[in-house]
Amino acid sequence: MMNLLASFIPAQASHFAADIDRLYFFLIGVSMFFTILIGMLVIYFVIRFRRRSDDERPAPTKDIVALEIGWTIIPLVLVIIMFVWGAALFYKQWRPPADAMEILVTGKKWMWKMQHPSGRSEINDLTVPVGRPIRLTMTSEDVIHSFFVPAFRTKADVVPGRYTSSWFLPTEKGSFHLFCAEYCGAEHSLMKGWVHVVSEEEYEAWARGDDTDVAMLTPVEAGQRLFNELGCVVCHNPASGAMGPHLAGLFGSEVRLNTGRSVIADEEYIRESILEPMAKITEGYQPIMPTYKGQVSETQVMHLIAYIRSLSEE
Amino acid sequence: MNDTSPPKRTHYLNAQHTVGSWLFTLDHKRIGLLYLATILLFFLLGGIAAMLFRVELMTPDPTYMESETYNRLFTMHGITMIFFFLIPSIPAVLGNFLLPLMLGTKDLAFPRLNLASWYVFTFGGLLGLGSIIFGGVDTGWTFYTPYSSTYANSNVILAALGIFIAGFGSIMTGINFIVTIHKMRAPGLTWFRLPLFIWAHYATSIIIVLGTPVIAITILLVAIERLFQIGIFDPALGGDPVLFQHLFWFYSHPAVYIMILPGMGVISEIIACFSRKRIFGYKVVALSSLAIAILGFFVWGHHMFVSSQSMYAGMIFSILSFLVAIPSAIKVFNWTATLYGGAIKLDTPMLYALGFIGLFTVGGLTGLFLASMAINVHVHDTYFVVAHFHYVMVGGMVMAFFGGLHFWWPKMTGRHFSELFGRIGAVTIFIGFNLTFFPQFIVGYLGMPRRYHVYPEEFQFLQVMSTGGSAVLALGYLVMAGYLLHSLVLGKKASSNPWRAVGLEWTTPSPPPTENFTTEPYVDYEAYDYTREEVYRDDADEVKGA
Amino acid sequence: MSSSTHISSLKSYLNVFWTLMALTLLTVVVAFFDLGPFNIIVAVSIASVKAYVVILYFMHVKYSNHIIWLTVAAGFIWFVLMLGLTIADYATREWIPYPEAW
Amino acid sequence: MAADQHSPHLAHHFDSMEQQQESSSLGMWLFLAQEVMFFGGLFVAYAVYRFKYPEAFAVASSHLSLGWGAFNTVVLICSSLTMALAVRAGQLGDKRGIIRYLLATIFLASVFLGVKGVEYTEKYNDGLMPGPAFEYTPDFDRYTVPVTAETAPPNFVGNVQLFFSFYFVMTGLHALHMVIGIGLMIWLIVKALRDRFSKEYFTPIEMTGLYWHFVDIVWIFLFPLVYLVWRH
Ligand code: HEA
Ligand code: HEA
Ligand code: HEC
Ligand code: CUA
Ligand SMILES: [Cu+2]
Repeated sequence: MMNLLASFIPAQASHFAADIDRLYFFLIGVSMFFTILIGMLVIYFVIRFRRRSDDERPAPTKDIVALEIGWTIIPLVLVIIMFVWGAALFYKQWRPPADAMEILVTGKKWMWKMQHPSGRSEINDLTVPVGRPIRLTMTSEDVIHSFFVPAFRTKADVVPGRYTSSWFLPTEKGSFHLFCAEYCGAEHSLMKGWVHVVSEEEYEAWARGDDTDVAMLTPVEAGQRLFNELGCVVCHNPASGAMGPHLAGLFGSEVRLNTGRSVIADEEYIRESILEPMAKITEGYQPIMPTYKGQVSETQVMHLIAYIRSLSEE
Repeated sequence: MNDTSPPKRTHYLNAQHTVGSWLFTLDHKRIGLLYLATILLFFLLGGIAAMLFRVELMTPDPTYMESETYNRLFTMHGITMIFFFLIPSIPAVLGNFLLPLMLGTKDLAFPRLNLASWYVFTFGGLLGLGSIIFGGVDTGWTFYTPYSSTYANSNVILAALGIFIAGFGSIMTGINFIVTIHKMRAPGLTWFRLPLFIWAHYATSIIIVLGTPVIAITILLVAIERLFQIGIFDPALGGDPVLFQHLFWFYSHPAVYIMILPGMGVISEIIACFSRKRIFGYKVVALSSLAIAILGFFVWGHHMFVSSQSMYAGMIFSILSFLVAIPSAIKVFNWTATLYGGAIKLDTPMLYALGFIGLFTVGGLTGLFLASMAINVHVHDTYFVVAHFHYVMVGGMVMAFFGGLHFWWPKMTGRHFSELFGRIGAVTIFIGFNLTFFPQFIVGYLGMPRRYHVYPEEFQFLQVMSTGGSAVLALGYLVMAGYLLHSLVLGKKASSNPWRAVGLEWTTPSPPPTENFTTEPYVDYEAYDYTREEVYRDDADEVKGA
Repeated sequence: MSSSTHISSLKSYLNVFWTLMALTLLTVVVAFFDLGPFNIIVAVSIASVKAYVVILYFMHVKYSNHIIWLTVAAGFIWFVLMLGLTIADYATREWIPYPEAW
Repeated sequence: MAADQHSPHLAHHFDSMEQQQESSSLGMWLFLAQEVMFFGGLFVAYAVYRFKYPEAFAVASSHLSLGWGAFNTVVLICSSLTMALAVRAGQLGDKRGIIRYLLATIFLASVFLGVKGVEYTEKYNDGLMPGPAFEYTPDFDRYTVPVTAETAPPNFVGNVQLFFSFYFVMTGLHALHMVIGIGLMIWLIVKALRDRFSKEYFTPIEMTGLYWHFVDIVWIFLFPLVYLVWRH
């Protein structure tokens, strides 16, 4: 039974998931009742009162006031139950407990950036400890996005120019989908990631940065990893709609800018492209690349350059 | 009227033949047909776009189109289907054709305004079309700022102007309808003798007149903001993008009732005719249309529960949304009760009407899920919403539109379509429709967001099912297009009252003469009075004459 | 009675005109006094009175049938409701404050 | 009624002149209700921003010329009067009166538009045209509004620009309506010159009158809302 059900609802991984599903099933119950009732009545009447001769004249309709009142009151009572139940749950979802851990979230086309209290940040992944209330404080750098985790039954729009928030208490360990639910442009459907719910200890270790095996990676490997984590791959990707230029073969080549000038793509140029992308715009592309200034350390920039360079060596 | 007039009777279709006689006609019936041709074109375009992206959605990864193409397709689908097909569908085609006939008058109050409305609408439509031809629009039909006002890299201004202009076409129609209903009813035709179709159009027109100007100004603001690069919703200046949503939905929620009330009117006519009974609780059904029109204005915030709107405002909008469901519920129950004790015949229009009842019930009830705030948080902007609105719009209004088109087809064209193919088409559409959109409820609750070109693999099964269903659905429409076109040339000639229906429009020959009635109509009976003998009069001879 | 059958006297038009002028003067004068939040309320109230006078006399609604009254009323009531419900959002947003800036 | 039936102005689908006149009048009022909502959308947006940024809106408003605003209000009320008199002349079947009063109304309307032109140019020269060319340096010492460099909200200049966006869009749309009104009046004058109107038939004048008074009403609200924010 549970298995069958699981193919109709997403995992219940937050403390209000089950509450919301309960309301959902109540509504399904009411809906099924009315749909089946009406469907059955229609079918029954159609058969029972089918026209037997072309000339048949049925008795005229008699209005029955009691019936009218009945089927006004019953739905009215039902919808009031639905409203109160739904609004009460919503109220709960709206107000984070005071001790919730705050994570800052920034949305931009087309990636999510999370900043943890420990200072560690992530792109398109959100690592949280199980059993601790988490409050997200969110804003957007460009258009409206929406932070949606189906397994938690939470969603909140992320609006430029203001802060919005959302909270949840994860109850299950595992990795769950994170989607952008508000249409935000070309790669809206790639603006997604994962929420990793881990144990308290794992989280603490992670937040301190213990798990970073970056030290053991070569600069190219570290760069490649960053390239994925920072979301560069979303735009600089030969497969997708390619919002940005494909970077293989870039290093050392001559790049034509939209000003008509050309530059040689050396380390300095690539560094500038990452930190000040608006300074030089490649011909044929829109100036949409976000700046990574302040998000990447100098070491990380070096790793990225090493990786981009390696793309031209193969 | 049983006269054996000369073989060629003059009626509104053959009164004049030149192209000019169509393009400059002031005859509401011809204008209705002009609208019909225009909106079917848009339906076809919107449908083709849907089929294209449905095929793309069979695989989780991009297959044969880029994300930008995908986005342009669903935007085009939404804009054409809503603004250029569904909103004008029943009012501008059937409403235009039938309102004066049902009211027993020669024309709408302002025939010139009526013709102008078609030109304005068509011009708006052409601008919309132009925006698609010159590269498309990629904002979604909702035009949310600041994406549409600053970021989108597509023909937003052109599309916005198209909608702006088409909106005025719809306002003109609305004004015309209200005035006609108030001032031009035949003698004896009191308010509570009016067909429910008229009541529904009256309510719809109120929404059109008071709501449409707000979308006009809103969409104009977006166009101005883009064109002159001035800030209106721009967060960089402290502008509030959510304010756009308030203004947009202030129209666009009531607009969904523009998209269902006329359909409800049609259903009332069909059910009464094919069960030969007056609609159960006639007055309640009539007044519930007004209740929907008025209450429907004040629930728009239910599209914005997670938009960062204040929670208290959200609660007001939520409770009002639930309340507006009650009059709809009443209508459904009344239709069902009408069937009781009737003499029911399952002709094609009746199949559509019964399909409407079932599908609208499912669509409307899932609207309650959405109005319930806590559930809305989870399903907002997922395929659950997509399924909901296709159930009410396609399962509801499109079914009603085609039901009505079939019902009045003999009146409009003077020809019968093939009943057999009619039934085959109706059943195919019903099955295809459910196959397409039911899986979307499930995939939506599972968490698949809408407007997604690329999606996780676990949703593929349901998406493939949906695409399969849409093929069946398209086939159904194709069958319909086939036999309807066929009937225009080879269909059996229709008498003035082929379905044995009550209503002034059935007392005049099919197709009606240009001036609608040969004798001034006078009404001394209640609506849907199926006890009247005249209704059952055999008018077969008349056909031979026609 | 149809509105076009009523012909107002010249004098009544002039009366309306001077009323409007006086009210215009009043709005300007009042604007120079600090009434706190009442400034806007007073300004809009005076404007409403002016609009009301124009509608009743210049536009002959005083002599029109109830359906015209209803249309005019609907226009304004709908506007007020649109304004009211929208402002209801903005006015109550801070009741449960969103988190302060970072 | 019998006489009506033969009136050359009675369209074929109406039964009587009275029915026709009432229909036009109801149609026009519905159109005006539509206009209320059209401008209503703008007013709501304006109200929301004014509610959010009272200081910036007050400061921005103080850059408008109260003198011109009040002058134009007077001009427009005068034009409403002449318009009402034109309709009255129509009711009396006084052809010369119709033409004279319509010309007066057109004249007043042109004065109004001329003044608006002057105001727009001034704002343009002061760099107050919203958009990329917008240039504004707040001078907190000179404001009568309780706002200082310290208490000013973070995006003060942006908010000021918002006000001007609304100022131009609202008054611009209003001016557009006036231009349309002038066009209608010219058309009426031509018709009057051709003796198309009579005591029995003057509906177009009456309808244009309604339209014109509506335009006046919009300004009656615009004036305090944009010119009189915080004058003390
Ligand atoms: C024809 C169009 C139409 C109609 C009639 C409706 C009808 C309703 N809609 Fe729907 N809706 C849309 C078209 C329509 N909708 C569209 C296009 C969108 C999405 C827009 C977008 O984002 O792109 C949308 C989105 C939408 C949302 C926002 C979802 C989201 O984005 O988060 C909500 C939320 O409340 C909602 C609610 C309702 C409700 C409560 C009704 C009610 O009026 C339904 C009433 C009917 C019934 C209830 C059924 C009959 C009753 C019975 C059989 C008896 C039993 C009844 C009871 C127990 C009460 N709709
Ligand atoms: C009236 C409204 C309407 C109608 C009729 C339809 C019809 C259909 N819709 Fe549409 N849909 C919308 C309104 C409508 N839709 C809206 C508003 C959106 C939201 C857009 C947005 O997000 O911005 C949407 C979004 C939408 C999506 C979600 C896209 C996404 O979020 O990524 C999907 C996905 O399956 C879909 C599918 C379909 C399908 C398969 C049909 C099928 O029913 C279509 C079948 C029709 C045909 C195939 C045409 C066949 C015609 C003929 C064969 C000829 C007939 C001609 C004559 C008689 C002359 N629609
Ligand atoms: C939102 C999409 C986007 C993201 C994310 C993005 N870029 Fe870019 N990038 C672009 C676009 C578009 C251009 C071309 C326009 C320009 O020069 O700014 C570009 C240009 C570049 C260039 C110059 C390439 C050339 O051909 O001149 C480099 C190097 C680069 N990006 C590296 C990166 C790195 C490293 C990251 C991640 C840390 C990244 N980009 C993230 C969109 C993006
Ligand atoms: Cu971000 Cu969609
Ligand atoms: Cu809605």
